[in-house]
Amino acid sequence: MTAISDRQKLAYVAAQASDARVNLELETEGMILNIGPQHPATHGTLRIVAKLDGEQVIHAEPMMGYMHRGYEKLTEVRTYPQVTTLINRIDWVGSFANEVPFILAAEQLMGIEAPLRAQYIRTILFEMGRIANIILFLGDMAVQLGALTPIFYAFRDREYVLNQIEAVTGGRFHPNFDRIGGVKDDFPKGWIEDSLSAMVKVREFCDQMEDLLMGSEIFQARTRGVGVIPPDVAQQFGLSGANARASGIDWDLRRDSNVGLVYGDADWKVWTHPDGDSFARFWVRLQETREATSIVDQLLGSIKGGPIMAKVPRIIKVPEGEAYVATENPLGEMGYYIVSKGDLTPFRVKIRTASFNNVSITPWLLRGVYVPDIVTILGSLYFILGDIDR
Amino acid sequence: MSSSEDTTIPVSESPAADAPSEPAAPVDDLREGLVERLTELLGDGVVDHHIIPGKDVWIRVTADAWQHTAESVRYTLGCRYFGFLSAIDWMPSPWGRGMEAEVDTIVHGKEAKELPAQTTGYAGGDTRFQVFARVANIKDHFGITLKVDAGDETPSVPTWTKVFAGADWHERETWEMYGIDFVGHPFLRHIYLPGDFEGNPCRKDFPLLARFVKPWPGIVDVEPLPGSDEPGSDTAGSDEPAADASAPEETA
Amino acid sequence: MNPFLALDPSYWQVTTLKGIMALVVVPTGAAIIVFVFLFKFVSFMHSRLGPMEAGPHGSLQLIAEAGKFIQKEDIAPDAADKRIFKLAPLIVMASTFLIYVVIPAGPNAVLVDLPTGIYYVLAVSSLSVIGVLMAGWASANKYALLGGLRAGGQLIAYELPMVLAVLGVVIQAGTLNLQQIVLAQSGGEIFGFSGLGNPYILTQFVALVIFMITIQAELTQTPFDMPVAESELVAGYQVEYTGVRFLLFFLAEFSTAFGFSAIAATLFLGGWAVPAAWDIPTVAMHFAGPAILLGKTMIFCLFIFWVRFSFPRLREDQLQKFAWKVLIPIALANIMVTAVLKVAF
Amino acid sequence: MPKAPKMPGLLKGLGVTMKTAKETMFPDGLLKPPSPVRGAATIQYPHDKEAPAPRARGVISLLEENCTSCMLCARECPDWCIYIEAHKTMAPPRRAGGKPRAVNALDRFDIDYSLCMYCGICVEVCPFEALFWSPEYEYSEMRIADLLHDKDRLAEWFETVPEFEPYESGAEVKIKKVPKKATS
Repeated sequence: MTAISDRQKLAYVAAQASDARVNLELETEGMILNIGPQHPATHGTLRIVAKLDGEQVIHAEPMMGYMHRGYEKLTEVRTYPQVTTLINRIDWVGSFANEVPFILAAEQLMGIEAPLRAQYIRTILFEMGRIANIILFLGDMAVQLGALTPIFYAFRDREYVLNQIEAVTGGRFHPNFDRIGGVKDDFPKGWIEDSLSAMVKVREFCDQMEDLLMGSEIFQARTRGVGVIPPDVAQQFGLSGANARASGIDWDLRRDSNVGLVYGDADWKVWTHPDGDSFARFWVRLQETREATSIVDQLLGSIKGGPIMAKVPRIIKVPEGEAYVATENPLGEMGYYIVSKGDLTPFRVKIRTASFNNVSITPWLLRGVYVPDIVTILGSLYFILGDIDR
Repeated sequence: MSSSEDTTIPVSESPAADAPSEPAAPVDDLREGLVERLTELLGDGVVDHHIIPGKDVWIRVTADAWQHTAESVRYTLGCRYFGFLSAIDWMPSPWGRGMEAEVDTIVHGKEAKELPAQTTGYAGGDTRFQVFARVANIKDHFGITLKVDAGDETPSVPTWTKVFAGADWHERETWEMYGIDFVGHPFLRHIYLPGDFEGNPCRKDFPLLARFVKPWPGIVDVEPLPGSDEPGSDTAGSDEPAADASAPEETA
Repeated sequence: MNPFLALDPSYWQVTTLKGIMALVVVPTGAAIIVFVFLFKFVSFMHSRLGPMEAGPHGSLQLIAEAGKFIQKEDIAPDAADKRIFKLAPLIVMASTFLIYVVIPAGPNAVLVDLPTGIYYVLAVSSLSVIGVLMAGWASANKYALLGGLRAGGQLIAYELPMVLAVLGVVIQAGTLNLQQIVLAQSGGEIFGFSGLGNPYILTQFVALVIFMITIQAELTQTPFDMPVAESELVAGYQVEYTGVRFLLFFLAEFSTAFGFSAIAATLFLGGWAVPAAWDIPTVAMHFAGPAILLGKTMIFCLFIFWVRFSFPRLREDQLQKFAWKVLIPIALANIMVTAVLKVAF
Repeated sequence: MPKAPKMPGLLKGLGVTMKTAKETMFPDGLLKPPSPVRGAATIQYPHDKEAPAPRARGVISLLEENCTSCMLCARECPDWCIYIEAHKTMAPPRRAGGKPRAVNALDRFDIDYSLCMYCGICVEVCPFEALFWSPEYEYSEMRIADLLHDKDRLAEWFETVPEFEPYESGAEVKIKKVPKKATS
């Protein structure tokens, strides 16, 4: 850990020094570089205002809100079943995972539990959403670093997973499949077999990524030691998911939280990496994708027959109360804090998205790095704009 | 290559995996202990608390003790993980779901509903605005929701940024959406909205314009059969679907 | 200049012919590699098909692209230094044309047979730096400026190892003239065996690797494409260009790639010639030479694009370190070893 | 279990891309003639079309005779994109000798696909099986106003509605039937 903090200190000192250089010695102002909102590195419309000394960043401040849709307000005028279709759009590449914590929170308030088969289906689709999401990250990270090929492989192999999600939910990106008390429908015939072969494809993709990208010395030169987040800082900023685990924080809500998903029935492990740099974040995510395929395989093998809906009233009114349920989404901890007044609609929904917290560390993290490292760090933090802006 | 073996824990041995399977005991020692410990540290600062055994705990503190609370939970209770910080406007919405809009009242002659009285949730509350935050202890696997009353007209609470650096953006968002001032925050400025935006959109009395620009299409205005004097149906969205195909509005 | 097939053209005829040749060869070279590699081969590496609609298997796509660029409005930013902004792509293009002047494609098929041919090539190829810097500065855009400065630093840093790598070949051949270097390889022998001639890829493999790395950098291709890095600087110094001027940059990039591959083929694979021991009559070589050169050039082009689409990009400081701390020492060592062996044998 | 990561270097990366190029160009092996059209993962869209899954939510189709204009779909729609107008009329009795029934005749049933979020709530809440999902997806328009499909257009889609699929073993859900006429 000493190496990390030394490096961080050096980066900080360098940033201070270049600031002083610009302001005092040269009596100039430094160059303000607007990265975004229309910039290929920002996966959407994030804008980063960076003050530069040459290529070194003195200060960087993300500006967002270009895609703010006001979900917290919109949910207050929608009934519970209508909310799920809305919150699909928060993290749009792993969207089934968005529905689950909301539904679980509502179920917790109503005091009902989904049948076991529904929980299995939820968990399987949850992990498939994770795979589809992280595959995109693996390819996208390469594009940020200038390698074009991996993103094509990512889109090619993500298709296998998306096809499976579409075959069962009817939607590729916005499943709207989770219901209070269960799931909407059961698997169609032959789906389990197709999914198993899709998982094989995903594992092949992971191998390809390892050979093509992670093993590449250039990739390592670009990512190792770049954007180091010490564990304590990560916790202060509320980093979650793979970003926290890459800093050596052994914290995974799939294992550590008591929500109604059946991760306990599969044999898997939580991957962590002690380095906390961009490479570690990439590494952890790659391992997680493999782990997720293994979870899907095991759950598909052990799923039992049964009903998929618990008994719920036709008109869903959630009793008065408050509940916070968070799950380990592809991007990190996503939680819904629901305040209900016993109406058809929630009284207040606080949406705790992973990316918002993950990106809030950037002003701290981008001090003293070079311009190309901004792209590396943002890529490795992996945010989805809809997840920041909600 | 860094090792992954030494840092991972198999699922089956995880202490938290067993926690939910325990029957929800009426007394939750862990969370009772937390409240007790915090009361010791803050004294009168802790106003109220609510515990759902085995699941969650809500603690309400006074605004004066808010910053001290952050320090206590972080350094003493080990909640080093900052979840989120936000606020609630407890005022009942005067607009509802935007369906009982003018159109309905004009067409059907209904009177505007009277607003229910303002109520608050777990751990109580005295003012219209309440700031709440969630922190977690990731070693012992528990989370705490902390609440503080912020006031009615010009709500303000002390900032948390000195304790949790990550609270910066959350406080900016809360300030912008609810107009709650965070005393001591380094620079409260707009985070999502344009810099010249006026108003606090998440307050309940801020209208959601999308619901006013067009009438709700769910209003039943089937022309009655000539000769029948059946009145028009009402517009509540909570109707049970008609069981008989021939007369859907009888129950509507 | 020897008469070609017993003709005796006058000076102006020859000059006109050469001019036309240059105007035809440069865009054709770019077109060939853009279609074969950028459109098709790279698509196959991505398991897709590339353009398929224009012409059979998309072979006329390039004409459509060129037509598209020509139709577009020629925009210069308001704050730009307009004269320099408009001049910059022409300078880059000129540098490309000048490279082609000395590349021999047959016993007589060379535009100007300079006695210091390779020296000339290395000199004119750095002209493009000026064009790039002009483009970067005159665009009045911060991204373009950063890109231009990066390009300047990078092209200068890689000029040196390139020269040093070529020196190994020059020492072994004993001449700076490209035609003589070709003949030296074709007539050479390896330990008394002359069936393959002596392509310098065998003896100067280290120099070849360094040369290929440096032309990758010189052409600003991945992993050294920081000046145009699309994910950081959007398109670097090209960011403000549209229409024909962008097309010129595009054309210059790929015809330079083609030109440099041809030079690499000339220096390391024996150029247009086949081993002298095969006894092909010179008349046949007049026709076969360009084809052989094209074939060898394509091998190097393949490598350029293969590497370009397989690797991520380095950072600017890492690139400079790599040039000064790795490539130059190795190139110097290569020269010393070559010189010692040259004297010894 | 996943393998421990290995460090193969740049050459391995070159190998991956070249292998993919080979597989794309020669899907049958190097000795057979190249056939990139089959080797590529992509398809040439307007010429070949990928068949979406039968459950795919492409477009909503309306079976008009089942609709009683009960407005449930319009009310449950999260973004208010279904417009229904109806009038009362007398229908002939179900059985001979019965009383004529008062029914709702549909005047207007429009779905504005420029607003629709494809959530499927309307299909789900319909108590009379009048709405169905069809996997058709080719109905983009040059003008946004043309995305408002009226009831005739929606009824046309009904032809494309596939039968519901059978379920995987272990499922206890009943397979529904699409009420297609025997003639169609």
